[in-house]
Amino acid sequence: MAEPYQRQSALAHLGLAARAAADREKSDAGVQLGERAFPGQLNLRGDPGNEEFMDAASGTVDCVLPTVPNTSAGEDDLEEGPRVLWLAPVEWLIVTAAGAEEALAGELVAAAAGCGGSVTDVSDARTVIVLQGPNARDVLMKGCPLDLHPDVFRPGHCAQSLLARAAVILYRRADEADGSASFEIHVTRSFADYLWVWLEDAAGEYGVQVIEV
Amino acid sequence: MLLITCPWCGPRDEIEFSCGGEAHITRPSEPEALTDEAWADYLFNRTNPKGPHAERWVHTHGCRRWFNVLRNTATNEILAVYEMGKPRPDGEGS
Amino acid sequence: MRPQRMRLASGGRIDRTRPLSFSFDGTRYQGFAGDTLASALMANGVRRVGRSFKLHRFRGIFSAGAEEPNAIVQLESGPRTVPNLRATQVELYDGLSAASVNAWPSLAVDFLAINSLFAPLLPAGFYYKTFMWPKPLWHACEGMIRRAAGLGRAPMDPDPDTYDHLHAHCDVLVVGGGPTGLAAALRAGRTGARVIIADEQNELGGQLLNNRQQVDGSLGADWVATACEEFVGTANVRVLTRTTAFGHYEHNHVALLERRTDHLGPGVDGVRQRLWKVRAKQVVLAAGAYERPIVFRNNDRPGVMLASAAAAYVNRYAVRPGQRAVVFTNNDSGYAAAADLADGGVPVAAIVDARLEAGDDAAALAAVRDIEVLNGFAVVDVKGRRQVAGADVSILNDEGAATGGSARTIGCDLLAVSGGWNPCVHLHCHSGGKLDFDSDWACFVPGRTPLASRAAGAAAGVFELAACLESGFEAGARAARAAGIKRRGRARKAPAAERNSPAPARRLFHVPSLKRGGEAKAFVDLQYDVTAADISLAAREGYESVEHVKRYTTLGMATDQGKTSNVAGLAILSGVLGRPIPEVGTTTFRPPYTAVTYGALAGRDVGDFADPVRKTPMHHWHVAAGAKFEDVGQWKRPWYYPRADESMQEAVNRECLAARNTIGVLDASTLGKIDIQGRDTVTFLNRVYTNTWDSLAVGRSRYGLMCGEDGMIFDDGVTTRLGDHHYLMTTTSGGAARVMSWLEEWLQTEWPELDVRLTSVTEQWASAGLCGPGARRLMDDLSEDLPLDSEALPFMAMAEGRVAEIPARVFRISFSGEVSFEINVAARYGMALWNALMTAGEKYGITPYGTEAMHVLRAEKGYIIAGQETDGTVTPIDLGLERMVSKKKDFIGKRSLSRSDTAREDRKQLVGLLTEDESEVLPEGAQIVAEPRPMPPMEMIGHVTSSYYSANVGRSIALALIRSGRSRVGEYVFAPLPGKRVMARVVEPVFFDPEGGRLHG
Amino acid sequence: MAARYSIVSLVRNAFGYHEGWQRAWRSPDPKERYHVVVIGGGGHGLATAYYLAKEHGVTDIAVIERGWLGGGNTGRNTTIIRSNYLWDESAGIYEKALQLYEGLSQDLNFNIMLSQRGVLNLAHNLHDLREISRRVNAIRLNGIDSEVLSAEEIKAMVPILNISPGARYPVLGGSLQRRGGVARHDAVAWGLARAADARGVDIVQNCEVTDILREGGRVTGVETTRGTIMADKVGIVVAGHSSVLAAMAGFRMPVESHPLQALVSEPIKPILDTVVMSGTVHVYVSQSDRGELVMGAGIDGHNGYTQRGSLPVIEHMVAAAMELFPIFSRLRMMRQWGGIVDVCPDASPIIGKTPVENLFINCGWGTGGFKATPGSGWVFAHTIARGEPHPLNAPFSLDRFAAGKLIDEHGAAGVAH
Ligand SMILES: Cc1cc2nc3c(=O)[nH]c(=O)nc-3n(C[C@H](O)[C@H](O)[C@H](O)COP(=O)(O)OP(=O)(O)OC[C@H]3O[C@@H](n4cnc5c(N)ncnc54)[C@H](O)[C@@H]3O)c2cc1C
Ligand SMILES: NC(=O)c1ccc[n+]([C@@H]2O[C@H](COP(=O)([O-])OP(=O)(O)OC[C@H]3O[C@@H](n4cnc5c(N)ncnc54)[C@H](O)[C@@H]3O)[C@@H](O)[C@H]2O)c1
Ligand SMILES: Cc1cc2nc3c(=O)[nH]c(=O)nc-3n(C[C@H](O)[C@H](O)[C@H](O)COP(=O)(O)O)c2cc1C
Ligand SMILES: [Zn+2]
Repeated sequence: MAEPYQRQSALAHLGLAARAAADREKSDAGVQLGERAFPGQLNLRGDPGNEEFMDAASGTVDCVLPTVPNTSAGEDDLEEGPRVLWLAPVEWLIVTAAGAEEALAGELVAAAAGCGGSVTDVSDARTVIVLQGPNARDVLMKGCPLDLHPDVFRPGHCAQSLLARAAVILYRRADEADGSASFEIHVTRSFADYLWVWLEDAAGEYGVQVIEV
Repeated sequence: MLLITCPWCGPRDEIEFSCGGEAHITRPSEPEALTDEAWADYLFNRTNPKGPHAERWVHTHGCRRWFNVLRNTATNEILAVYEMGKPRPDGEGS
Repeated sequence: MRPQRMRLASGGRIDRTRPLSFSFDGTRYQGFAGDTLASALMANGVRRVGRSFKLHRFRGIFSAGAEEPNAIVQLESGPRTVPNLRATQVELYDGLSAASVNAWPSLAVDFLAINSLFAPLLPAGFYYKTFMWPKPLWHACEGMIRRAAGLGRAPMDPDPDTYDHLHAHCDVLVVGGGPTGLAAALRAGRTGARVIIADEQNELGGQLLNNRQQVDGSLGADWVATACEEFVGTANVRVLTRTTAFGHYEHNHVALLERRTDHLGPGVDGVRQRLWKVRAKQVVLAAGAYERPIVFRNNDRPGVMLASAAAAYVNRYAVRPGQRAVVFTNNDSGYAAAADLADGGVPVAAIVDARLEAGDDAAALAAVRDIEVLNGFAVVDVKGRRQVAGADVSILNDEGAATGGSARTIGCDLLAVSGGWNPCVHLHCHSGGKLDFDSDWACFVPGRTPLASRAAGAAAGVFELAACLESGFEAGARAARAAGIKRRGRARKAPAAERNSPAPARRLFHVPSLKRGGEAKAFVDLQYDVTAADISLAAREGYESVEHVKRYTTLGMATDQGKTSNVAGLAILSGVLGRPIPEVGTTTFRPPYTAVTYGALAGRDVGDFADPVRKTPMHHWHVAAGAKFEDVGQWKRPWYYPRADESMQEAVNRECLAARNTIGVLDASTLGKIDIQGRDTVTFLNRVYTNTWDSLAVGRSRYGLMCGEDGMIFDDGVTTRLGDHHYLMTTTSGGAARVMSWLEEWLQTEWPELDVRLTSVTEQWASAGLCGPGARRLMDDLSEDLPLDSEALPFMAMAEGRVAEIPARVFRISFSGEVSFEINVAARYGMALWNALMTAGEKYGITPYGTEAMHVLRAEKGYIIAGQETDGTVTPIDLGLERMVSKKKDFIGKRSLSRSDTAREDRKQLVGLLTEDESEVLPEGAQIVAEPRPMPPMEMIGHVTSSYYSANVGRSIALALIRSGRSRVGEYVFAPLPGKRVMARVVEPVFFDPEGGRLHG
Repeated sequence: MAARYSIVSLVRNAFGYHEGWQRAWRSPDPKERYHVVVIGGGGHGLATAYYLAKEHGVTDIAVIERGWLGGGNTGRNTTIIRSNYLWDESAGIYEKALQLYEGLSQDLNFNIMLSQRGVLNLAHNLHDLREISRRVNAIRLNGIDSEVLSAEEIKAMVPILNISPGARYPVLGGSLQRRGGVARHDAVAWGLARAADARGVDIVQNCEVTDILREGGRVTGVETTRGTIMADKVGIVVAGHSSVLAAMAGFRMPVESHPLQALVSEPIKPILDTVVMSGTVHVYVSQSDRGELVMGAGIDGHNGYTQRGSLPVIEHMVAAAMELFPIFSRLRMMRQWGGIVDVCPDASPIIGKTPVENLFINCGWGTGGFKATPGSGWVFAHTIARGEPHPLNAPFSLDRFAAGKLIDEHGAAGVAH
């Protein structure tokens, strides 16, 4: 088996763990940034009009596949179970805790392949940047054309759009304890470095704390 | 910048989309049976009207779905958004 | 420091406790916080602030805002200098340093003031009529014209400041924070709508800051403060000051420029300017109106000023704009200005009113102050060269021409002019809004608009304060409702102001000079020196369209974009042509409303952010290894890996030799990869590739060519069958995104019935390509479960297993003609794989090679690169790849191949070239001729697409596209190059191992 | 015959307070019939009329313009002139145009302010370098001036250019056509109009063609907002509106109309003495004689007749310009605008016959036809007068699309210019 220590996340070269340790006491930062490395990500295709498929897939991922655009289903906390993001009328992104994707992919294929579903493991194709804090939304507004007003883009909502010059999938998690918003940004691996540096730059005026996710 | 309503994702900025040109041009089923002129007509000729224009757009940085838009090229007013394969809502053209 | 001799002892919105020092043209002065550079200069008695563009006449401060044509300055010096700012908009800060522009060596002594003497030779468009003979003369003159033109100077160093962008969304965007905008924002805000109110000035209030009008029983400015307090308590209203709405684009996309630090002086931390891109459901345009001047002879002298501006200097900045004023007006607002001046300590010698009668309220303002009113008079000329010394007045006749009757000169140093008001219709017009003509006020007002936008208050031609407030209030309510807000909110009554009874204005834009030729000194466009005479000249010469007049005379083309001149200009034109003003029409209003910093337009997208740089999972290894990189699309790819003092050629030679003699390894992660699943995949592949796919077995790969529907090669790559209905397609690195969207387009728009699903997995996989005689041995060392011999894993086959313990897909595909293994692992293991290969391969002499060696190796084999051998005009047949073009099935582009020209025999075809001199490497892009001639022109028959020195072949090699190339094999052709001519023999395009034995080995 | 322009006439008129100048062109009402009607009073239409009169002795001509002369793309382009095209066919026609330009001020007796200050095309990657080498070699062998420059040589010509190797788009080299440059776009239209008028051509403004009259497959005249005008021959030269006119005549074309945007900065003292273009970063810049930096980019992606475009295109254009010229950052955009460009699939024009007899068309110049203005008029005049194309424009026929004989200048027109 390949040893986990051999893995490198998209942002491994930035030494974020060390930075997070150094930033631990930084409490006045308006923005917190971290990398959620190695998220499980499965691209699921199927016809939402096909009940057999919907039943099979929903049963496997433990929630009803969302069919309302820009919404998600499943768990906000991935340790509790997978989260399913609507990507398109025939496409979902299943996000799992790191390592959980392989088994789930197997189950999904078994359940859904017979009824027109297909699954592709894209866990390495994107990494996830977590952006939270009182000014998280301000930072996003600098590069994203979506309306991110808290009443419009609510917890559990997701959307694909552009952030600066990178294509992203944006997911809004449950608010932080202090009421501030928290976002997960799925970004293509080769754009991750660009986007991270961009985010740090854009967030500079609010103060940035690097966090461990 | 245009505001285009993706039939699935809702209203989004033009920068998320790409325009694929005139809609309702069907690929000939038997290209080999066509004259060079008829083939060129399919390949190159476009209506390019000043006024309502049925065109295809794709939500490149969103759901990646293609759909049709009826847009007035003289004013940029968007008259309709409709799915691929559906006829032009204003009954014009083919 | 000198005293501020024109400063009033009290009043104004300046902070006398915060004196600020500044300099202008090297002289130091003092002003106060709250001043603009213009008001501070005026407080110090500085009247001449610039020179005009063409004639270099002295110019003084003309307005108090965005419309300023004259007071153009260069702010600061060094990397933070900014040219062409309007002093009326520059907020004073401590240490500010500014200079006049367009005067050399100094404002007082300006060499080009000599142009004034030649003015008779320099009418509009003079340059079109001369400098044609002798021919070279123009070149010299152009240089002179260029040096004389331009206003300020560009900084010569990169900008130290930062800029950014912000996307915002709201229900109601209110442009302008005067009484109208405030009323609109208050009303809309109370419904709970998301409101943004933006004003270009440092505080909200608009005209209420400049005059002494009352709202709801208190002084306007105090009412403004109360209104602002309401906003502070409302989360849904966002106030943006120092923020100009500069463009109203399609579908209510409004661009705002927020100036965040400019008022604090240079070098302040933080984003200097921010571009807001607001998508508003509804827009309320409450941008106010400009007062307009009246054109008469010598109306450009320092001391001629808009009447409302003169009042603003008194009321807002506590400055006396002159010692003794004459007010020239055609409407009642001039009286209010006269009253403000008089009360502020500037004696008003006379009000020259073009009308026979003023409104009662207005007349009373003059009467109480004992100001002489000359009804039915006009100013016809100005006394004084360096500044205003007096105004010549005379009686006007019914046609609006001065008669010369009762002529007299009234001594004054301030001539305050009010020619009526022009609603600020700019934003309304940016995206197709039409204008109506209000003949009572002789001004254009907003008409129909295709956008969800409405004008209110002065911007809509409503000039009375009480009506402005109502109009804004109403617009705010309507906008919120139209934006879908159901709540009515606390409606209350509109803020109220006193109503008065104005008399109509008299239509008067221009007082023709009594002197012959005097019109040549009657300035319409103050910045570009466009005179009434120029406009008549243009019309006389047939440049009758208002657009021609603009372009012929440059009317309205200066940095102020004609804010104070356009309407006067077209009124004069209307007079010359004898056509009514609305028929003459306006020129087109274009964004930006006022100039926008390029830095702000670019925002953060500069330097490293100009375009994302894409890096592979192994990138940092390459960097550490000292690789030179090549840009391929957004990717950085290792180009070659020079050792200590190797030249590029030496490094490439070494890499190429290693790849054929030991082991080479290439980072191939950038290749596009598409996961394809679905029952109809074979059908789909058959349609998009030129060759057939029916017989491909699971675990096998095939090379494919894609054409556009025009039959021209579009991309190529290898596709592997992973399972019954599961394939993996690879594309070129640069073409990955293009191919993906192209395939998706066909699927969704043309063949929705096909069961095929595409997922881009380019980034899922890191990929290392091993090649060379030692490759299999190394694979053997690193893998236990993979079949590696040629039987089990032959050329063009794929197996899954572990390499260095990492789960991998291994493909026997080759772009080098050697035995190769392309190892794909999940991207997270890319670096681990690479390290393992390098460590285990060391004993075999593993050598990483870059794109240059890759190009050489494939060229040795005659393999093409899409985008290098092809350029959108090349078919598979041109490349000698007929065997890849199926006769049996249809595919995209097939029909185009049989078009008469595309099927021609003598098309350009791919061949090899060997130079006579083996060490001579033809430049890529060299053109080929069959028959060289001593001099061009020569008939070209093709060009070199690829050309290298090949260490493996031991000589230079080249690929070329040459007309009827295949039938020329064996012939000699020539490449005429600057200074020499290279002879080469046409050969088959394979230079190494033509039998291909090594590939299968 | 209008009085000649010269320094002498300028001085003489100065004494008369410039009251004595004659009209540059008459403003006639359209006659009921002409031998030739040219639809479109842009540079190309006016040049067509001028050369019909000058070279072919045809003077019974009306140029019908729906708005004001030069108000189409002629009046809104970034004025770049060059003839450094890849294919022989293009080189032929653009070089003819450049040569005509070189004598145009004198020929027209109207200073069009031709400024042959050189046009630089930058290369930012190896692919660009290869393309530039190919192009320069081809251009030279066609007998046209062109040379490859190193980054340092470019820096010497354009000191404000950022050639730092660390730039996101480093400048690796480039090509230069010294005879390229700019000209005053309005003056080209006006000079041609004045000269055509002097030879008897009727220039009719504010007159829109609303239909093309035909009888038995043959054109007989045009319907206009100022009445019917009969004609033996009709030439359509309406750039962005070509498809609209073709539809009136009952045929379709391989042309699409797109917004193309440009912008100018406030005027500043000279800092840029050449024209700088970059296909890879998508921008081209020059400084006008008045001092504005004139900048343009690529087309907006969708069809459009609005003469406006989207802000993101401007943002990209400016960001690209700043990549090349970091010192532009504090300068300011004074005005932006758009034109309607008619783009062919191969980025080359169509000049020749139509399916309707005696109806000719000249269009598809897309983003780059200002440089062609006199050459285009010259060959089109020949085509109309003789009923057959000149060898220079024969390859640019409408039927090349059926045959597949495209003249693909996308490389050259990858960005607009
Ligand atoms: C922003 C921009 C930048 C450009 N930059 C360059 C450059 O740097 N270099 C370069 O070489 N080229 C450039 N071009 C392209 C160039 O401007 C055009 O190719 C060229 O000017 C076309 O000239 P024309 O006479 O054919 O068309 P136009 O000048 O557009 O003239 C066509 C005329 O036809 C009239 N018309 C339309 N319909 C009718 C009708 N029904 N009846 C009567 N009249 C009608 C129109 O009103 C118009 O005046 C640029 C274009 C744009 C928009
Ligand atoms: N007596 C008269 O004849 C007369 C004529 C005109 C105006 N007025 C007075 O002027 C006032 C008009 O009120 P109003 O609120 O309509 O106009 P206003 O001039 O008071 O306010 C307009 C505001 O909009 C701002 N603005 C303009 N363009 C902008 C842009 N693009 N972006 C951001 N801000 C911009 C201006 O800086 C100003 O603060 C009233 O007090 C009225 O009585 C009187
Ligand atoms: C080469 C060139 C230079 C220009 N310079 C100026 C200028 O100095 N000032 C200005 O206001 N506009 C300038 N413009 C823009 C024109 O005012 C105008 O916007 C353009 O011709 C398009 O016309 P329209 O805006 O009337 O539609 C320039 C245009 C071109 C093509
Ligand atoms: Zn969508």
